[in-house]
Amino acid sequence: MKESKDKMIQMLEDMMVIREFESTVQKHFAEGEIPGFVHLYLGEEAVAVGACNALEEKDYITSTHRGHGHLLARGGDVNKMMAEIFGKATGYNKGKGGSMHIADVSLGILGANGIVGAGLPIAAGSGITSQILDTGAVTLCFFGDGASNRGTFHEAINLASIWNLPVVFVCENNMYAISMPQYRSDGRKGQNIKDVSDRAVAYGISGVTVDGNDVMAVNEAVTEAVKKARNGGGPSLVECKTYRHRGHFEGDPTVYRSDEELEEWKKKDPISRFKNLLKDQELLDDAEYDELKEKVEARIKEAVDFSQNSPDPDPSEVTTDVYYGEGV
Amino acid sequence: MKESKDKMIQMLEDMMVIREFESTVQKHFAEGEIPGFVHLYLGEEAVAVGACNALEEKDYITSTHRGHGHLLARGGDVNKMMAEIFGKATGYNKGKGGSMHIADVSLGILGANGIVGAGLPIAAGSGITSQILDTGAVTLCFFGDGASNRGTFHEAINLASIWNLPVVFVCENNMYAISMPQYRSDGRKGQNIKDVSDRAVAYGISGVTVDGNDVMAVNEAVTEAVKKARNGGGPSLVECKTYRHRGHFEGDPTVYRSDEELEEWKKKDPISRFKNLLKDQELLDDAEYDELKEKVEARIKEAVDFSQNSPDPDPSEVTTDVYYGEGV
Amino acid sequence: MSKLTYAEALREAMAEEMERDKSVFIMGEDVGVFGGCFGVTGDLVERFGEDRVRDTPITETAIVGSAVGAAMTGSRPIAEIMFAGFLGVPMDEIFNQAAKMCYMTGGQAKVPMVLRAPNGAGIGAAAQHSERTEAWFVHVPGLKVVYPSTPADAKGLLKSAVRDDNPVIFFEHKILYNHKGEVPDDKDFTIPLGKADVKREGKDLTVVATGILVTYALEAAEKLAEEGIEIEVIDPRTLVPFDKETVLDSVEKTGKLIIASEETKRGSFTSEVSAVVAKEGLFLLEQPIKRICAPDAPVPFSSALEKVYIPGPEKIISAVKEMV
Amino acid sequence: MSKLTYAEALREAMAEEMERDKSVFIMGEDVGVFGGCFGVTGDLVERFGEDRVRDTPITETAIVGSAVGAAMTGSRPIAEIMFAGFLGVPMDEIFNQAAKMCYMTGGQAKVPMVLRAPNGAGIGAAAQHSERTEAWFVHVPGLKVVYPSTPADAKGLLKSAVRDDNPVIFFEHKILYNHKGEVPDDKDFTIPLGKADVKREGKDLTVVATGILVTYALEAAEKLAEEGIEIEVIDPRTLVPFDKETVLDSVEKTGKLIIASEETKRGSFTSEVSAVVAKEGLFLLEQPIKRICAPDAPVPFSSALEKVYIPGPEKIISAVKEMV
Ligand SMILES: Cc1ncc(C[n+]2csc(CCOP(=O)(O)OP(=O)(O)O)c2C)c(N)n1
Ligand SMILES: Cc1ncc(C[n+]2csc(CCOP(=O)(O)OP(=O)(O)O)c2C)c(N)n1
Ligand SMILES: [Mg+2]
Ligand SMILES: [Mg+2]
Repeated sequence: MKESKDKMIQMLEDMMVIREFESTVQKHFAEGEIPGFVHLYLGEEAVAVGACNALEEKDYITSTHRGHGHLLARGGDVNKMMAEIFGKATGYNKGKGGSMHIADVSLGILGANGIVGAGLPIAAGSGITSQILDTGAVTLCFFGDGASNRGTFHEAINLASIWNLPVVFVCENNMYAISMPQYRSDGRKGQNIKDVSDRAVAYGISGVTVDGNDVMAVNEAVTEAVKKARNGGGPSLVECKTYRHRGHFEGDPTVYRSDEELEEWKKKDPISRFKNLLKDQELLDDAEYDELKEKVEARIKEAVDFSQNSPDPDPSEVTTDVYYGEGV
Repeated sequence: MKESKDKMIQMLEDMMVIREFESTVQKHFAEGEIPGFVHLYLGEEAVAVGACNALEEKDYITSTHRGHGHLLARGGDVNKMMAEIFGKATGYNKGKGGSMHIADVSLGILGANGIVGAGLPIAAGSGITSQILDTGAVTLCFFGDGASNRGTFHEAINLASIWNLPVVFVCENNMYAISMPQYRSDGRKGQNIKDVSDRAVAYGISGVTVDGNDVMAVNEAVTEAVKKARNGGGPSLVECKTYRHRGHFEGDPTVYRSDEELEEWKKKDPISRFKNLLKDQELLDDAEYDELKEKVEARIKEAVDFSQNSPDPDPSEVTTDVYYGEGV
Repeated sequence: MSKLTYAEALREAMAEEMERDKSVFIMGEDVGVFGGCFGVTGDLVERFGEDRVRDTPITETAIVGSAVGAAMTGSRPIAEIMFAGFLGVPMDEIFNQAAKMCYMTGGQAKVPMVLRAPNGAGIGAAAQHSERTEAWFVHVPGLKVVYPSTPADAKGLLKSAVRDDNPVIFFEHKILYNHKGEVPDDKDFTIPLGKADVKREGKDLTVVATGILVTYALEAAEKLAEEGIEIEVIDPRTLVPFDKETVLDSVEKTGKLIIASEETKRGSFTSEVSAVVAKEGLFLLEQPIKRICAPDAPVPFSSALEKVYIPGPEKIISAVKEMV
Repeated sequence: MSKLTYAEALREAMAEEMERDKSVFIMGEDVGVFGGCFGVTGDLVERFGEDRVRDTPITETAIVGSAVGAAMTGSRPIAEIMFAGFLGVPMDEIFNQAAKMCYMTGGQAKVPMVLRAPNGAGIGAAAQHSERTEAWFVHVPGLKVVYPSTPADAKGLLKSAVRDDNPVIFFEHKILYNHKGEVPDDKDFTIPLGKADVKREGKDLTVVATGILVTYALEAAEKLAEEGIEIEVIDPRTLVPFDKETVLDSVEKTGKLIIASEETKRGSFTSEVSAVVAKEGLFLLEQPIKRICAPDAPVPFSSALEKVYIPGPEKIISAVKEMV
């Protein structure tokens, strides 16, 4: 019980870190301090946190263009993350990657990825290493509903299935791929099925759909899938239904969805829901929550200070790291 | 009844033409008269014939590397086909395409294709034209069990489904992709499901599996699917289980399969089965069959003569037809 | 004439061609209600409906493959690939299907399709969203490759591309989308594929530039003119077919050649132009051919690095000064 | 030394590396019991088991994508793509994943993988099964590109490729598979990537050739020697990194350069070599650089046409005679 309480508080904090981190990025992007595209994870925090908390240290994840949440849930250093997003030399990727490519490879993160659906075959490959070198590691692969329409989805899951690879495919179904609805009974849609998890049948693996705004539900489903994978039971597909509070990227006017729809989903906000649950179960009181919130805010503020005070990368860095070992 | 008898005899003859054509190609390939790769359709005749006989003149097909049977079933000219396979100027493709690319575009054949799985998106595109120009044409897409593991399968069928395109996807499941079994309970396999048609679920379309060595069963299933597509009912997946009598290509020693397996399948030979059925139903007698056989043999023999007596393409042809209209 | 942005000019080209020919249609990701990732398709879905302006799922392979099938059966698809850096995804469909279908069928099949792709760096979009992939397609027989640098060229070339009976890969530079210029209103205004344009005349040195580098070369030319150096700026506009005569004529006059593009240098389009001149114009050259390109590295994210990465006007200016 | 075919030499390289390092494994279509479409993997599945010699479905995208993931996590995959003409299928995985992962992560990630691909025409396999796609990869920073022309080079270069910490695209020419040659038995015999080999010395003219064209150039050299013409034949062996010094040294000596490859000419590797020499060796040249390539057309099926299409020894001989 103690353990489970600690874990639950930890998951709440993890979600709050993502929320604060992303809101802060949003602000600094609007102020013109951050170049390029940023895809925020606001509203989807329960997925990354529920899923990553099912992993062990030796495990791997593949991330996406909407990857800040994954890295944070996996324990990424907020200073190095923020600095990377600001394009600074002190960032995780020395400023060369930015928001879409931010990764800490030492935490088992096999890249965030600007190419939708690219992570799925990479995750399968990580599973091959587990098998060949008998490491016991499981790989968790995040991807969106939109990604599930790409050939890489099909090929990677098929390969994972026939080789029984220890990979858990986690679909973050946030209902849209930019402006394209995942499913609707009529009109434009990315696919003609309500649940992405229905596709598991095509590969002879198990597939489930869970409430992606319920961190415990996500954690439970992924924990089970990870266990199965680790015990030689092969891959699974876990679909988490969720919603992004912001546009596809910052600057998206979201003409393709209604305010009502957004409001409905905001009522299902994963953080307030979980906070209320913890309060109902008397695992957390208001004072504790406020303390947590302050702590999180201070951490992210510090990350911004760190980033703003960090130097730009040296121009010579343009041509290092093209080949491995060159940048050292 | 008369009509159905004529149609059945026609389908028998179509199958016999393929059998004779392919056996003849086999012989001349062995004799070194034909360069490159040839993938024979021997044993699979019922699929092409059953399926193509469900089409109208304005319809389209996409073919594969194992495409001679499709073109013959669609009414291809045996002289021009054989000449193409011999690499002669009088061939369908002026000798530029050969066995893997042989096509009669005027018969609605959108290319045979050396790239496995490439035909599926092309078929979807043909379906788009039907919709945009309101032509009423249906497109029938042949592909193998091996092709169903490619991303093109996934993407094309998904697209056809969401747009309700008039396309019938016909999977020729001949149990192998070169040496890779489509499914086995253990060991190497291309996919972890027994029936390729199970994948229809992933796209919200209907999928059926039929005996691909039973020409009537194929014809019935495809006829129904074509009708549905033509009436705005969208795409379907029809899997036809069959077997190739020869190796993957001529020269393949087929180390990956047993003689017993081949013998079992030869007992289910689509032509003798159908011939016996017609005889049982007293729609055909031995004399009629022998006459048919002679006629078919004479036609193919003539095609060989035509090819052998045809000239090689002129060297200048190397650089024509790179762009449309240039080769005229 | 109207003053239009490059993006507007492209949109008008599509609208006019769709009005003219009902077999022309558009497909791509978010080209409908979203108006395209860079706003190029804009309101076309309102003007032509969802049947002719088709939003696809994330399915580049099927976009291009189905464009081939549509083109073979009598349509004229204009497909958008959201970023030129994603062209690796449908590479097989471009290379083995679109480009070869005519040849493989002995001239029977025609594949009139256009593939539009936003090219280039400069918006902080990092390595996968800033690519310039034109060199791959220059190497693929059967394709035509177009790359306009002004609004008028954008319109005239896109209209020609739509009317062409062959597959055309049509590159657009992201930074150019907001550039404005005079564009003819004539619905039959087209620019033939295969005709270079001398964007500025000069006698001292020839600069052959593509895409955004045309703009940079013209900026450089302005500055250099102040110092009395007159460079000639040639925009091939179509990389295939390539108008080598215009280039050779210019080199004959100037004796000095710089080839400039935003591509990574090794194996780029600039290599091809260089090779052509080293064969057919060697004795016209007074100096080695200089190529100004991005370094052989992926595009870095940080603005500080991206600025160094992109071959801007200053690089052209200093290269010219070294040579004249 | 043993007398081995090119295919056998490749197989021995893989076997030795797999024995040396248990993180090395093979995957591809029909590489197991079938022994590979061209017999290169042969009996390796019997020697190393199905876990390390993995038959895949038809899934080039997942082959390359999973090779990237395997390489990033401590394996050293050798993946086979059955024909170099299929490399368009996994192009995105090569271009946006394998090649850029190290750079995008700021040097954190390493991707030690080899992609083997049978290249070239000459077996009547028509347009889609006879491709030569090396130029695409020459243009992609982050990749190394290797192309041996002899059994010994095949072995030594493949072993280096497996040991390299970067993604390597390894081209093999189908016609060379049965060529025999002396191959060192030493398990530590390797050939460094980035070092050209002068296959024949000569003073009259330099021929830089790749793949099967090295063989054709050497045949041409024999014949020309009978007439007293001595050509120098250089095989770069690795297209990236490219050993330009060896080429420039030779051109300094001969003053004449032919670049020969089986590629379609426009935008090929020969363009790049030409551009490098037109920049760094212009004043060494007594004559325009000549490129001998296939025409800018897909590969025709008919043997009568294919023979005309392929740039054989006769084309080299007549080009040399025009120049000396
Ligand atoms: C192969 C590819 N195609 C298109 C894009 C452009 N793009 C970036 S994100 C995105 C939508 C992704 O949708 P989904 O997978 O559902 O993830 P979400 O953004 O909803 O988290 C698209 C189309 C891309 N990056 N890669
Ligand atoms: C993309 C691609 N990968 C690999 C090949 C090589 N290849 C040709 S046929 C074939 C097997 C095809 O299997 P299937 O789809 O079942 O058709 P079948 O040969 O059994 O009729 C393979 C792997 C190819 N031509 N294209
Ligand atoms: Mg989504
Ligand atoms: Mg098969």
